Amino acid sequence: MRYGSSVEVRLPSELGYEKVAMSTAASMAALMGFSDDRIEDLKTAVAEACINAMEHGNQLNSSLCVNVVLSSSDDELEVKVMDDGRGIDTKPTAPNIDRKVLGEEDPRGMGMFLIQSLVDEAEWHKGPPGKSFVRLVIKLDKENS
Amino acid sequence: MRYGSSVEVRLPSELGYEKVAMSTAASMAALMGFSDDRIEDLKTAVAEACINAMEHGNQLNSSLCVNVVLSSSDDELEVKVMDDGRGIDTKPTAPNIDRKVLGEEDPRGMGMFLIQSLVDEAEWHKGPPGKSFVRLVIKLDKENS
Amino acid sequence: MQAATKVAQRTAKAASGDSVTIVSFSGDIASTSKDAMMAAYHEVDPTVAKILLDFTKAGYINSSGIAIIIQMLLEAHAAGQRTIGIFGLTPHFQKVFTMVGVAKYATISADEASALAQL
Amino acid sequence: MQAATKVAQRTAKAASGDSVTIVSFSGDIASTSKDAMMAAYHEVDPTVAKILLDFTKAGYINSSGIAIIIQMLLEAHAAGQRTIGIFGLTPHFQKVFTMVGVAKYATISADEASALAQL
Ligand SMILES: Nc1ncnc2c1ncn2[C@@H]1O[C@H](COP(=O)(O)OP(=O)(O)O)[C@@H](O)[C@H]1O
Ligand SMILES: Nc1ncnc2c1ncn2[C@@H]1O[C@H](COP(=O)(O)OP(=O)(O)O)[C@@H](O)[C@H]1O
Repeated sequence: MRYGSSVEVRLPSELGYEKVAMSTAASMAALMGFSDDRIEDLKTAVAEACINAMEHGNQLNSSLCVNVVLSSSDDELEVKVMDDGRGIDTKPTAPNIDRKVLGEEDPRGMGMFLIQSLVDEAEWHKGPPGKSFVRLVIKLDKENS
Repeated sequence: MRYGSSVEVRLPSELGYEKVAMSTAASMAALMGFSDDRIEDLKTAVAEACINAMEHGNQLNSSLCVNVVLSSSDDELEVKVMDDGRGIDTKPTAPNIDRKVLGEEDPRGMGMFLIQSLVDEAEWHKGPPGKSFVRLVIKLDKENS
Repeated sequence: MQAATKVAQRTAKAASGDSVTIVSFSGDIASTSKDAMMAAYHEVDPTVAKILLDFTKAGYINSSGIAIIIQMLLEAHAAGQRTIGIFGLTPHFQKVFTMVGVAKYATISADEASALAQL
Repeated sequence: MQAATKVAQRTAKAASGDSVTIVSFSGDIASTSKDAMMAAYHEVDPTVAKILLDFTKAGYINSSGIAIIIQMLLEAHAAGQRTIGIFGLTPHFQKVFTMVGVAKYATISADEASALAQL
């Protein structure tokens, strides 16, 4: 794969469309030679990032797009998922299943944790509208993260 | 599916990336409820349109993008594949297999014919750079084209 | 935009001889599945002590879908003596369910046979 | 960017008792496959009268890939007495191959057994 190829996808902020981004990302990762296991990890991470961008970033306002930029280099695939919200810069925290099962913690709130757990790098950036993003990286030589 | 949702994908003009557009289109069509058969038809049509845009439109110049816009409405999926070339406005002609096997016709030259045969509508438009496109439509109520 | 979640309920015998209610989910397991999934869970007779959640035919699963399963674990925990098992997940989702802690409150098995063998 | 086309050659017996050379292609069947596919075709002994092209393990096929197969049909036609059959295509690609006329010069069968039965 030529160094620096990139693919861009724009999705409406409508739940369900994250599946389109999952397919695009999976296909790009397959072109780069990632294993099926790593592609599954990437798909879940991309889905969660897109859902957050739609729900929390764009408040499900269907006139706003989620922009996904997939950039390949020799040994890694970088995915940026951008939204029009204010973004977030706190780190994900691990869900506490005991507290969840006791009803002391929202049963949701696992997306950022999953993203961080499934990819090799994950960073959240606050930015002006359209420039808040999460950046994920999966590395080709690191078959098991 | 909400009337008028659209997804946009930009690909580098590099052979192989048509597979990314195929996956994106297939996933969008699956969301809309198209059958697996129709999705296969769409995938081949989208692949051929992207290859033509890369090869003939953008002359495989990797700094030029192919832009694919997928627009859903109640009963159809429209796909526009745009390139930076001068475009084409001739109709596809059916390949003549006898002449091909005799070496009297290029063995290639089947892409436009396949596109037209596999989708419900196909139109080629000449335009200024970035605005030449082929427009494909598959219809939800027409399960066998 | 999400594939409607479909639900089916049946009964099977565990290795222990106990009766087990199996609730099968197909389609997407996502936020839109909540009503269908919780209704299916509430339809199970309250006296049933062993439940298996079958995801063999589930397609796409996201974290909001996993939260619905955690909601079931919460209700089972609050109600007391009820064991919940999960089967039919792909290896990827077995890993994901384990990552978020679900495996602490529900045994995760590859398929129905191994799930029943453990109950 | 395209999955390298891999090729394997083996021999089988047709229903008629004749020996058949089977050339199997896996990976993408696209413009980048041309050298590998034509080299595999040229490696078949020129005296072999019956060839089957096996696409069971092929993934993505596009019109440039089909053009390579037409090139084989052209060479077989020019050389005279050689029968070419094709099997292992999905129903979609059986349809596509038929649309462009390939079925006029090569019998298209679903699988190896039905391909051999016809030779
Ligand atoms: N793209 C985003 N823009 C703004 N806030 C976000 C974004 N992504 C996540 N958040 C915040 O982080 C919280 C945790 O996100 P997450 O772990 O994915 O769980 P959930 O989405 O289920 O709440 C969200 O509830 C939201 O407040
Ligand atoms: N996007 C395009 N821009 C310019 N010319 C095109 C485009 N698509 C097709 N063409 C022209 O039409 C011809 C036939 O295309 P096609 O049927 O797809 O076969 P092939 O690409 O194998 O030549 C091409 O050779 C090219 O001259």
